[in-house]
Amino acid sequence: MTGPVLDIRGLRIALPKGADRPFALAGLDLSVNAGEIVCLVGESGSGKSLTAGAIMRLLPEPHVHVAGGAILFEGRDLLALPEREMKAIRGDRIAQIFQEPMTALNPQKTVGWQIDEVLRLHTRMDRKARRARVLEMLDLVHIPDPTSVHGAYPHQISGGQRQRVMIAMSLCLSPRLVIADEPTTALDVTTQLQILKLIRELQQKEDAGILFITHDFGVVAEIADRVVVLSQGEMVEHGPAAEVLNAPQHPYTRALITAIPALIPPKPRNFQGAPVVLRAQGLTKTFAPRGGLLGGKRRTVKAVDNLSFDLHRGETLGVVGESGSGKTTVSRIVTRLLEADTGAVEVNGKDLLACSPRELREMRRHIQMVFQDPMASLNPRKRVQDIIAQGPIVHGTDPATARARARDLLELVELSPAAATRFPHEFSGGQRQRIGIARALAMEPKVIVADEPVSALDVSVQAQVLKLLADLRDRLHLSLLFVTHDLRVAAQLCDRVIVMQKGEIVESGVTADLFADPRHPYTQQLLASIPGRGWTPPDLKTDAA
Amino acid sequence: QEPKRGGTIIVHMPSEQRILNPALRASTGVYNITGKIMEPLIDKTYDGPVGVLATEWSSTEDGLKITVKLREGVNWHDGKPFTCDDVAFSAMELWKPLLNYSSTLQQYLESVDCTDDHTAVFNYSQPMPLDLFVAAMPDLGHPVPRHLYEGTDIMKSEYNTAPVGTGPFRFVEYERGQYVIAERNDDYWRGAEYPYLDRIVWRFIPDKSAAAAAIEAGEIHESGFNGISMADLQRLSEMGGFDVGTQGYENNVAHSTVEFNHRNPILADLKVRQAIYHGLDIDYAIQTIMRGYAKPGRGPIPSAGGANYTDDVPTYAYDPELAKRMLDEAGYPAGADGIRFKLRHRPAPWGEYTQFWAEYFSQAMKEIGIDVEILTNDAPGFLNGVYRDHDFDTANGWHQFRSDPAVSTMVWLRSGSPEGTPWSNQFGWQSDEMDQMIDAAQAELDPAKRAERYHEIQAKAMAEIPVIFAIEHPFISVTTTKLKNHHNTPRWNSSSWYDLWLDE
Amino acid sequence: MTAATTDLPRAEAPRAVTLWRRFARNRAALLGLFLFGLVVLMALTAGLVEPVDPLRRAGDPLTRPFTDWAVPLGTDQLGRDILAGLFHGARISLLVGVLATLLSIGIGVLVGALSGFFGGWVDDVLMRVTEAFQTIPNFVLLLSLVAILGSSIEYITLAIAIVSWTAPARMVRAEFMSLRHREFVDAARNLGVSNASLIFREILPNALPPVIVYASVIMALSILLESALAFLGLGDPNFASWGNMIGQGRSVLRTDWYCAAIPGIAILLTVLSFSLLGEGLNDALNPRQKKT
Amino acid sequence: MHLSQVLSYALRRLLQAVPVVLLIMVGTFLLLKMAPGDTVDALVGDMGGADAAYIEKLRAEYGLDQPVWVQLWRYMAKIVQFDFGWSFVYEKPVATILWERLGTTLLLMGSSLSLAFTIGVVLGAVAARRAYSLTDNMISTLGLVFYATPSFFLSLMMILLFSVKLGWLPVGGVKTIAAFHTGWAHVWDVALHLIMPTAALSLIYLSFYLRLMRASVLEVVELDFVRTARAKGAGEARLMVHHIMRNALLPVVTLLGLQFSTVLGGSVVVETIFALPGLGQLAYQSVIQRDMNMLMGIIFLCAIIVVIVNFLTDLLYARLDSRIALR
Ligand SMILES: Nc1ncnc2c1ncn2[C@@H]1O[C@H](COP(=O)(O)OP(=O)(O)OP(=O)(O)O)[C@@H](O)[C@H]1O
Ligand SMILES: Nc1ncnc2c1ncn2[C@@H]1O[C@H](COP(=O)(O)OP(=O)(O)OP(=O)(O)O)[C@@H](O)[C@H]1O
Ligand SMILES: [Mg+2]
Ligand SMILES: [Mg+2]
Ligand code: NI
Repeated sequence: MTGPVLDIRGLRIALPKGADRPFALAGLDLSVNAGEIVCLVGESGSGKSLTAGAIMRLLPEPHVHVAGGAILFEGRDLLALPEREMKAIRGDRIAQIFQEPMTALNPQKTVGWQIDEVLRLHTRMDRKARRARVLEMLDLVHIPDPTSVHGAYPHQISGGQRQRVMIAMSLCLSPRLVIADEPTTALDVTTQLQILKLIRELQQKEDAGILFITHDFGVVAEIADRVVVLSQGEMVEHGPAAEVLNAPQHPYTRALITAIPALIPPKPRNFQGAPVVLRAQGLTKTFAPRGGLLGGKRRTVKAVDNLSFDLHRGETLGVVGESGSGKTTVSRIVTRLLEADTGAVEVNGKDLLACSPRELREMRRHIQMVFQDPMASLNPRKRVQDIIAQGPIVHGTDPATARARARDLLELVELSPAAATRFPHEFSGGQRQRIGIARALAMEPKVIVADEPVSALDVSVQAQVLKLLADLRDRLHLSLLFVTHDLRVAAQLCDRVIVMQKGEIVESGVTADLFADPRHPYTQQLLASIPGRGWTPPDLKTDAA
Repeated sequence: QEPKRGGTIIVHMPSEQRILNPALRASTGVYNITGKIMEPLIDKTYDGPVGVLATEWSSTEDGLKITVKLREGVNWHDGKPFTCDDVAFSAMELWKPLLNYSSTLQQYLESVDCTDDHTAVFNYSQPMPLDLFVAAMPDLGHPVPRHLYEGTDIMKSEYNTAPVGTGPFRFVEYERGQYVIAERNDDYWRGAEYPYLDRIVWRFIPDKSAAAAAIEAGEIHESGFNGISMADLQRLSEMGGFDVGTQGYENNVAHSTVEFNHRNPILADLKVRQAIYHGLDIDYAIQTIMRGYAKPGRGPIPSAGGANYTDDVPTYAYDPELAKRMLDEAGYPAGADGIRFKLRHRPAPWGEYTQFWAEYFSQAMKEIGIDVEILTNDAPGFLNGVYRDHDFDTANGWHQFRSDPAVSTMVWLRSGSPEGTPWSNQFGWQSDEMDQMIDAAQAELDPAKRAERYHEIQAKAMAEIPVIFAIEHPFISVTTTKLKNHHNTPRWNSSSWYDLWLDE
Repeated sequence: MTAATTDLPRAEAPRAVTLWRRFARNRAALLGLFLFGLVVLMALTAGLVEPVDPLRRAGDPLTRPFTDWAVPLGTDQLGRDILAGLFHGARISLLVGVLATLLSIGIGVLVGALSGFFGGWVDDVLMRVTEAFQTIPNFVLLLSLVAILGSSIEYITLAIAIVSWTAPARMVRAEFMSLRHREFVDAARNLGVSNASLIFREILPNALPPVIVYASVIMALSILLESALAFLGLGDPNFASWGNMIGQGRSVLRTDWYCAAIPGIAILLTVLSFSLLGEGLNDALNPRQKKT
Repeated sequence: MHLSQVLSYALRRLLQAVPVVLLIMVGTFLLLKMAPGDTVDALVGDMGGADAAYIEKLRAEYGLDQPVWVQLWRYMAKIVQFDFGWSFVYEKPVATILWERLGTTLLLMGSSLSLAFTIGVVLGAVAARRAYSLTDNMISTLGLVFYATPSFFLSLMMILLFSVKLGWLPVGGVKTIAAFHTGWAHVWDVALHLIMPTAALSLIYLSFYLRLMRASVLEVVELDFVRTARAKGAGEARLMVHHIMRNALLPVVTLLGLQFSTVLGGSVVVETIFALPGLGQLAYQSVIQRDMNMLMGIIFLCAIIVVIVNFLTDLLYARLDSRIALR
C-alpha cells in the first residue's frame, strides 16, 4: 500500500455562535500510515474528539460542522462521499473505540449481538459463521470465557472487559483505520496497561493505522509512533514520539510535559515527633442490602476492613489503590459523612464517630474535605463568596466578616477577589477546585481530607493545584489525607502512602521506600502498570515560566 | 288506525332503579319499569279510577272496613293463580311495614281478611276515607306473589330485582347499569290480543345530552319525567317526528318550591317572605327554566288536584320595587354595598332545573338586595343539611303531588314530623291552627266538605307562605310518533302499557 | 503562572437574562406566554373592562353572540352575559389553577423532600402514603372530598390540591435522592450545616426546576378537573367559572352551542398556554435537551 | 427470569402492598364517614321520601346506627376474608356487582391505554426523529390540543358528529340492546360501542405518552451507545428499532403503571356520558349515594388492579431493561 491510510489537510471545524472560539479546529494537518499509531494529544477542549467526529462524519451537525479542508481516506475525500457510501465505510473500513466502555455499549443488547451487528451490517455471512467470528474476536482480545461473555449484557462484565469488547467490535472486519478516543482513560492503571498492550499487539497483527486520542503523556510514551499536539484547536507540534517527548519544541508542549509529575518521590521528612492529629482505628464498613425480609438477596460488599492509620501534624498521607478498593469509603468515614460499622476516628484526641450530632457539628471545623469533582461539589445556585463563607457562618461568624474573609481566601488560593460574586459554572475546572480548597480552608481545619482532588483536571491545571496544596500545607501546617488512584500524583505529594486492595491495607510506608522497594505483589503490579514508567520526562525546568 | 302486533320499544331511564318492587319502593322510577310487570289493584284513567286486579270496592259507613273484590282468572307469571292471600300478605307484610309513604297511609290498618279467594277486607282502627284509599291504590297498591316471598327475608328477596307479577309483560333480564328487558306475557288476563308489543327495553342513560342524541338517532322511543334537558325537549318538539308534551302526567304534577328556615328571625318575618315572593319573576322563570311547560303555583294543591284545588287565594305579583319597599319596612335597609342581608341557600340536587332555580333565585334576590350564597350538595348532603341539621336559610327543590293532598303536600305544612324526615315540615314553621285544619280535612269522609277544607288550607298557606309553591308543573315526555296509544292515562309512564303499539 | 490562574472567564449575563434568552428562542413558548398574559389580563380587568356582574340578568336569555352589543358574546339560559363570564371565569380558573398548584406543590415538596432526604423508614412511610393516594383513582377521591367538604370554590381548590400532590412529591423525591449524594451536599454537611438548611437551602433550589416545569401540568390539570366537576354539577355556582359555563351550556349545546363552546375554547387555550409555557420553561431550564 | 424468581417477587410485592391497601381502606372509610348523610338518606332521596320510623328501621338494619369505629371494625373484619359485604343501594352482594362491572371497565381501560400507548409511542418517536421539523410541530401541536380538550367536551362533540349527524356509531351503552348478537357479530357490536368512549378517554393519555416518548427519544439519541451504533455504520431505521426504542420506552412504561388508577378516575365522566356500566360511574354513584361497602369494594378492587398492573409493568420493565434484576 502506498501513501497514508488517513490524510487530513487543513481541517477546520466551525463551532456555533456564542461558543468560546469560532473554530474548534483551525487547520489541522495529520496523516496516519498503515501499521502506525499516531497520538493526538491535547488538553480538554482542544478539539480532539471533534477531529474523530469529523473523520467519521458524525459531528453534531448542523451547528458544529466542517468548515474547510479535506479528509482523505485511502486517497478518497470522505467529506465528499454520499452518506450511503459513508455508512458502508463506518464500522467496516474505519472503526472507532470510545472512552466510556459502559455507556458506549447498548445496555439492552448482549455483547455478542452488538459485535454481531457489525458483521450483519457489512457482510453477508450467515448466522453460524458470524457467531464463530464473534467468538474468535472475543478470544482474540483475551476474554477468558468467550461463550459466556457472548451472551452477557454489558453491565454483567467488568470495565476492562467491556473495553475489550469494544476493541473486538471495532477490529472484527479488519479496518484500515481505527480511531481510539481516550480508550483507557476510564480504566484502572493495571487494566489500562493491558488494554494498551492489546491495542499494540492487534495493530501489529492487523497492520491497521491507529489514530489514538489521549490527554496523557504517559500513555503517549507507552504507545505512540508519532505525536500530534493540539492546543485550543491549533496544531502546535508534531513529530516522532521520541522527539516530541524528549525534546519538545513548542512552549505549550514543554509546559505540558513539565507539568507531568515525575515518578520520583520527595525526600522523606521526619514526623516521628509531631503530634498525631488524626487516628483511625479498626475501621470497618460493610455495604449490606437494605430492606431485610422483603429486599431479596444481594451480595454484601466489605468496602473497608479493619483499617487503622495515624496522620501526624503537617504530614501528607496518601491512600492509593484501584477502583473499588475502598478509598472513597475511608475518606467519607473519616469525615463521618458515612457511618462506619465499627472503629474509631480520633481527631484532636476526641472520637469523631462517638460524637452526638451537636458535638459532631462542632468537631467538623477540625476536619475538612476537598472533593473530586470540582463542579459537583459546589452548589450551582450559590455565589462563590457564600459557598466559602457558609461554614464560618454556620459556626457563628458574623456574615459580613465571613464574606470579607472569603475574599481573602480567594487571594490565598490565587483567584481574583472579583470571583466572589460569581456562580461556580462561570469558572474553569482548576479554578473551581481552588474554590473548593478555599472553602475547606475557611474553617481553619487541622486536617484536610482530599478525595482525588486533581483527577478530573488536565495535567497543567493538576500541577498547579497540587503545587497550591503543597504550599498551603507547608504554610498552614495542615495535615492531608490524600486519596488518589494516580501513583504519579501520590509520589509527588505524599510523605507516606497506604496501598489498599479490596478494603484492606496491603502495604504502607514512607513513599520513597515503598516506590523503591515494593513488597506486596499488588503494589508491585500497580507500580509496574504506570503508563510511561520507562520514560522520565526531560528536565525542562529552566524554561518553565 | 288498526293496532299492529309486535315490535320492541326502548324507553329511556335517566337513573338506574335498583329495586324493581313497587311494593317496597314507591317511586315513579320504579313504576316506570315495574308498572308493566306488576299491576296495582286500581289504576287511574282520565275517567276516574278503574279496577285492575280489583273489580269493585266499597266502604262501611264508619270508614273502618273497606271491602275489595278481586279479579278472577288472573295468574302470576309463574303460573300460580292470583288470590286474596297475595293481597293480604302484601298489605300486612310489605305495604304497611316496608313501603315508604304507605306506612303513613296504612298506619291504622289492623288486618286484611280473606272472606273468599277473591274478596279482601281491609280493617282499620281509624276511619279511612274510601276516596283516599282509591286515590292511593294506583301507587301504593301493588300485590306481590305470596308464595315467592313468604318465609324469606323480604328486603333481600331475589324477586325484588327480578319481579314476578301479573302484568302484560314478564321480566326477562336486568343488566345492571345498562338495561332491563321485559317481554310479552302470552297468558295476560285481558285476553290474547294484549299486549301489542313483543318486548320493552328500559335503557339507563344518565347523561341528558347523550339521551337526547340517542332519541334523535332513533335508538330510543320514549323518554319521560323530564329525562332530557328542556332545551332539547323544545328542539325536538320543533323538529317533527316527536310528540313532546305534558299529557299523561296529570297524576304526577310537581311543585317547584322555595323553602324557608323559619328559625332564622329574618325569615320568620312574614313581610320578608312576602317581599321575597314579590321579588321572584315567576313568569320569567317559567319561560326560561321550564320553557313554558308550567303554571304559577297557587299553594300546596296543584290545579291537577281536582276538586280539592282552588285558585281563589292571595297571590304575589312580580314587583321588585314593592319588594324592596317591604324589606325596608321590615327593618332591613340596603347597606352601602346594596346588600340588606345574606342567605345561605341549599338547592336540591335533582338535576338541571333545581340547579337553575337556585341560580335564578340568587339572581333575583340580588336585584332586591339580598345576597344569596348557593351551597351545592349531593342528595344525602342536601337532605341532611335541610331536614336534619336545619343548616340553611332557604332551600329549593320540587315535590311531587301524589293525587291526594293527605298523602303528599300536607306534610309540608303539618308540624310534628320527627327531625330528619325528608320532605316534611322541618322548616321551623308551626301553626296549631293549620295542624288542626289538616287533621280535620284528612278525617273528613264527605268529598265536598273535604274539598272545602282543603281550599281553606290552600288560602292560608298562600297568605302565610311557610313555603313558596312557586311553580306547578307536570313532567314532560318526548315520544317518537311511531308509538301509538301513548300517554293516554293520567299516570301513563307508571301504567301497564297493555294497549301501546308500535307503527313501523 | 499565578497571573494565568487569576484570569477569570468573562462574566456571564445574569441568570434571568440567559433564561429569558433561551426561553424566547422557542416561538411556541412565546405564544404560550402571550396567551397566558392574555388570560391574566382578563382576570385582572374583569369587572373593569366588562362592568357587568356575570351572574346578573344582562339581557334576554340565549341571545346569540354579535347580535346585541350590550352583550357582545351573547347570553346564557338565565340571561347572563357570556363575555362577563369569560372575564370573571378567567379569574376563577386562574385562582383555582394557581392556588391548587401552589398547594399541591407545597405538599409534594415537603413530602418528597423529607422522603428523599432522609430515606429509610421516613421514606418508607411517606412513600406508602403517597402510593395510597396514587392508588385511589384521583377523580373518585376528588368527588369524595367535594362530597365531604361541599362545593365551595375554596374547598374545590383544596380538594384538587389534595389529589394532585403525589406527582410532584415523587419528582422531588427522585431529585433529592440523586442530589443528596452530590458532593456539594456532602460539602455543606461537612461544614456542619443542619439538616433543615441542607434540605431547604442546599438541595431544594436545585431540585425545583423540574417541579416548576411540572407546575404547568398541574395547573392545566387543575383547570380540567374543576371543569369536570362543574360538568357533573359539583362546581361552585356562586362564581362564574368556565367549567360551570360549559356544564350548564351543554344542555343547550344543540341549539345554542356558543354557551358551551366559548368557555370550552377558553379552557382549551388556557391549558394550551400552560403547556406551551411549561415546555418553554423546560427547554430554558434544561439546556441539555434543547436543540436550536 | 426464572418462574420461581418471578413468583417470589410477586409474593414480595404483594406483602408490600398490604399496608398500602390497608391504609387506603381505613382512610377511605373514615373519610367517607365524614361526609354529611349516609346511604339511607340517599336511598330515601331516591325513593322520593319515607317516614321517620321507616328511616330508623333501615338505618338499624344496615348497622348505620353503630359508632363509626364499630362499623369500621366490622367492615375490616370482613374484608380480610375477602367478603365485600352487601350493597344497600343495590340490595345485592357487592362482589356480584363488582364482577358484573369489571369486564366493561377492564375492556375500556385496556383498549384506551393500549391505544394511547401504542399511538403515543409511535407518534412520539416519529416527532423526536424529526425534531423541530414541520412533522414534529404538527404532532406536538396535536398532542397539546388533545391534552387541553376536556374529555367531556370531546365526547359530546363526537356524539354529535358520529352518532347524530353521521349515524355511524351508537350513542352509548356497551352493546345493542335486544339485538342479541352472538359470536363475532357480538364482538363487532361491542367494538363499535367502545370506539367513542375509548377515543375520549385515551386522547389525553395519548398526549402524555407522546410528549414523554418524544423527550425520552431525544435524550436517548444523545447517548454514547447510539453514537457507537452510528460508528458501526447502522442506518437511521436500524438505530431507531434496535438501539433507541427500547431504551426510550423505559420511562414511558413506568408512567403506564402509575397512571392506571388515574384512568379509572377519568372514566367517571366518560362512562357517565356514554352510559357505560363501568366501575368509574359506579364509584361516582357510590360516593353520592354513600354506598360505603360498594365504594370500599371498588377501591379495594382498584388497589388490587393497580398492584397487579404495577407488578406487570415491573415485569415488563425487567424484560425491557436487562440491567434490572427483580428485587
Ligand atoms: N456539540 C457541541 N456543541 C458546541 N460545542 C461543542 C460541541 N462539542 C464540542 N464542542 C466544543 O468544541 C471544543 C472541542 O471539543 P472536543 O470534544 O473535541 O474536545 P476534546 O479535545 O475531545 O476534549 P476532552 O479531552 O475533554 O474530551 C470544545 O471547546 C467544546 O466546548
Ligand atoms: N453506597 C454504597 N452501597 C453499596 N456499595 C457501595 C457503596 N459505596 C461503595 N460501595 C462499594 O464499596 C466498594 C468500595 O467503594 P469506594 O467508592 O470506596 O472505592 P474507591 O476505592 O473510592 O473506588 P474509585 O477509585 O472507583 O473511586 C466498592 O466495591 C463499591 O461498589
Ligand atoms: Mg474528548
Ligand atoms: Mg472513589
Ligand atoms: Ni488519570
